[in-house]
Amino acid sequence: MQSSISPKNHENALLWFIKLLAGGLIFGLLVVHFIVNHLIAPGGLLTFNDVVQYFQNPFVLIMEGCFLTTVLVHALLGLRSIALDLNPSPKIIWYLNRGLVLFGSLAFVYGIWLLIKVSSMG
Amino acid sequence: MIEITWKITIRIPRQRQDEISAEWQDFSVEISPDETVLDAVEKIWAFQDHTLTFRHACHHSTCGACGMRVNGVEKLTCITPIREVTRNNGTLRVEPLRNFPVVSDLVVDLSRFFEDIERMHPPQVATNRQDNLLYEPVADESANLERLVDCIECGLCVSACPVALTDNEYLGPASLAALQQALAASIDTAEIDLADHHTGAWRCHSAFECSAVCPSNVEPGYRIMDLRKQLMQKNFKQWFGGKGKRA
Amino acid sequence: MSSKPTVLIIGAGFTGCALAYDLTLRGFSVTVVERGEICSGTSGRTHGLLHSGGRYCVNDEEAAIECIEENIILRRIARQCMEFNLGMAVAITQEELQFRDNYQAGAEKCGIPVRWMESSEILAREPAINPSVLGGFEIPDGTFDPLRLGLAFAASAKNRGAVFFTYHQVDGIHVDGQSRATNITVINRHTNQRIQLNADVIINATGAWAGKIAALAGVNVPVIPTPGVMVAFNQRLINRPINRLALPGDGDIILPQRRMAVIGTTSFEVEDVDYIPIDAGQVQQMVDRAAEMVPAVRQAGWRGSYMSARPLIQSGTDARSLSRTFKCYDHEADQGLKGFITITGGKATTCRVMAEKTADLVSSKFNISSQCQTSEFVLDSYRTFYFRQPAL
Amino acid sequence: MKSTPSSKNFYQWFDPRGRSISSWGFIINRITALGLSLYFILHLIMLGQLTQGQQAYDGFIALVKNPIFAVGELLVIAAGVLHGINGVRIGLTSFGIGVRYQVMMLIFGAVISAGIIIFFGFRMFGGV
Repeated sequence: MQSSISPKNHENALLWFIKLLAGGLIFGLLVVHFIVNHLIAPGGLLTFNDVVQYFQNPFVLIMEGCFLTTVLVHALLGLRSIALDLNPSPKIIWYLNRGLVLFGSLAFVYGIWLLIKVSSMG
Repeated sequence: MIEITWKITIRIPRQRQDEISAEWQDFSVEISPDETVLDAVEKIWAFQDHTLTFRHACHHSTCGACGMRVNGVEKLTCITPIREVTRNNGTLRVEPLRNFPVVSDLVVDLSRFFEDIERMHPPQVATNRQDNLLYEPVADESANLERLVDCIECGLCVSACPVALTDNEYLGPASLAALQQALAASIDTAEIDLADHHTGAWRCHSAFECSAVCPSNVEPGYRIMDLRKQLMQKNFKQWFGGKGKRA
Repeated sequence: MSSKPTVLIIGAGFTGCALAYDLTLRGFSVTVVERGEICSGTSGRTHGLLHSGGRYCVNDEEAAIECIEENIILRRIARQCMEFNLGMAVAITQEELQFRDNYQAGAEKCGIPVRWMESSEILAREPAINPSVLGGFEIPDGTFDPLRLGLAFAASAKNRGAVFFTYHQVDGIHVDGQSRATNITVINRHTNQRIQLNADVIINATGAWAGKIAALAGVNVPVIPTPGVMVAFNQRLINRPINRLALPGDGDIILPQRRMAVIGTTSFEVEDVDYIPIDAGQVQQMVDRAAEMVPAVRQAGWRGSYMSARPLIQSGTDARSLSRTFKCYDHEADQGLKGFITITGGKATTCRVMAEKTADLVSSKFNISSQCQTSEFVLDSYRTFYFRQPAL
Repeated sequence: MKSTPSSKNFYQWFDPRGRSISSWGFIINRITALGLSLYFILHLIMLGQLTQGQQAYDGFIALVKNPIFAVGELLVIAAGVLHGINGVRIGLTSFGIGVRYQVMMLIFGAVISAGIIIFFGFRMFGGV
């Protein structure tokens, strides 16, 4: 019976709020991202030189960095939520949490490294 | 008055308690299109096959016992006229509710469901004002009179919920709506923390199927969203309110 | 006796559930068998009027007194399944208005608190009532939820040790050489397996089906199923039960339940009660009659029509009459069959006292002098009936 | 028993038979969530080509200029728009805003999404 022992909680208002907030930020950033990447650049995609040029602007760097972060947070929290719908065992949730944090950290470091690397190629 | 009779085929998955899978059985029924799906099922039991099991009691949508899936949609069969779900010479699939263990034929095991609702301490009787949804107006002369609460605990919402399909631990729409109802009626023993959990209000993914199938104006989806709002308010107070009240 | 005497109750309607609770409290070991769900026969399909006795106070004083006494008890012990906003008995015609003094006298005699209201007060409280209403009494009527009333009694019995076998159809009743009913065979309808249950006494609480079950034991119970039709509308037109200020008749009551209004009822006789078709003519007649009280029923959307088969006892039988409103047959006394009792008749409002009287009879057979305690405690939550473990 | 909740039922999330219009919000949100997550990973990997120098990247870009990839890209845009606009609806209802009008919001959102997707479709393929 569920009533006797309440299982450990794995989701709360803070996580939900972060997901929502990240989602909202992505919405705003995406509009800028779209405008810059698809409407300003002819043909829809940038050439290598254009990309490097584009990343010289520090504002763009910050924006793309924020975009990377919010998308990562939103996507990983969202995937975690879908995983929780499958009623995984506490053990699997333990691995899931660490796996997602690890993947998120790696992707973040990789993304930031990419940003810096590309901007330094100019 | 001319009595119209339709001839319809009713397909029911038959399953004994110890069997793992069900076998479809077809019944040919002659029935007036104004009679209900429950009437048809009862007719099968009375005249064709006395071994058919199904739950029913009040036959007018106040007890919630006769919830079934009719052509894949959750219906309270006592208020579902035949003409709404099929046509003359048509076929009707009548199945037990999803997301509950089947005991036999159309009977499902609701013990867990009732245990979870009871934990929420919902009122069984409330004033018209407390029982109505927030947006529903209530006439002054009847606002403080009482009525049996809307939820008839039929389980249709749980059967329709996509999250309940996969997550056995999810409290489900009926329990969460019961908690919201308990809070609305200011029941002391109602704990909002039960919803602040991965098995609670955060597990809902807004498919609003519960509200779509609810036969009794409970709108569980609306009530779950209201719980979320309350949880957000409570947490915002704790995060930013400084002296946020601790429960 | 060292071990508890065992009682087997057939039928889990109001009577069976209330009796199971009463006997369990008195220390019997109780088993209940029911072929369907709790209250899936007549009990579940009642209109749900918690009688104040007002309907009977003029022509059946005894029934009225029983109703008001039980009304007060049930309001205390089964509050969980009741809407209680008081009810009304309204006069629409001059003839009904002239019934006023008779009604008041009857009510006073039976101890039913009533209060006369002018039409303005009635309409202020219940705006849906026919504006040409001439006046009426406020009476302590209420509405209950049929299934949940039965479940609350069943839950309270189960939590104290009674065993319920729902979906178990009685297949045979065995009578031994000393003409004593000793055991029954039932078919578990979930598994199709047959089991045998023994008991010191077997009680037939099957209401309109009592004649059929009694026949299995070879005794005769003269019960005629007398169905009535009821119609539910999907609008809570009124907040209190509204009766006609007259002797009981067809279509003379409209009562609220959740977001619905239910009108009742008619009366006719049938032989087979497993399936009773609904007569469209009767429904129309009843709606017409109810519309005299609350005209808006004509515009309200239909939600459901249903039949409920009351057990009517043929008059002129020599059954032991515990009360004129219900009958309890001790078949040892009337037909020489020991260990077999039939309880039938009555109405939902009086189910507790029916159980009390029957339990008194059972206790006397075992020389147990125990007091009925069912009016003392509030019933357990009806939901606990479905719990996997007793909720105590 | 057969119909007890089980993670094996996950494919039924995406079965719209018998379900109401609101379920399309759930189904589309879930599919686009998974699709966008996959795209996000691919996108990061693809951008890694930038570090390989101009030739590698421009060669890669020439490859993805192929119309098949353009269709894929339009799908990503469509997914992003649907997920984003429905996300606004879910975000609002989570604060108790407009829950009564969630169906209307869903339809309204779908119309706007369709408009944006068609706009991008024309933009990408209209000129070719």
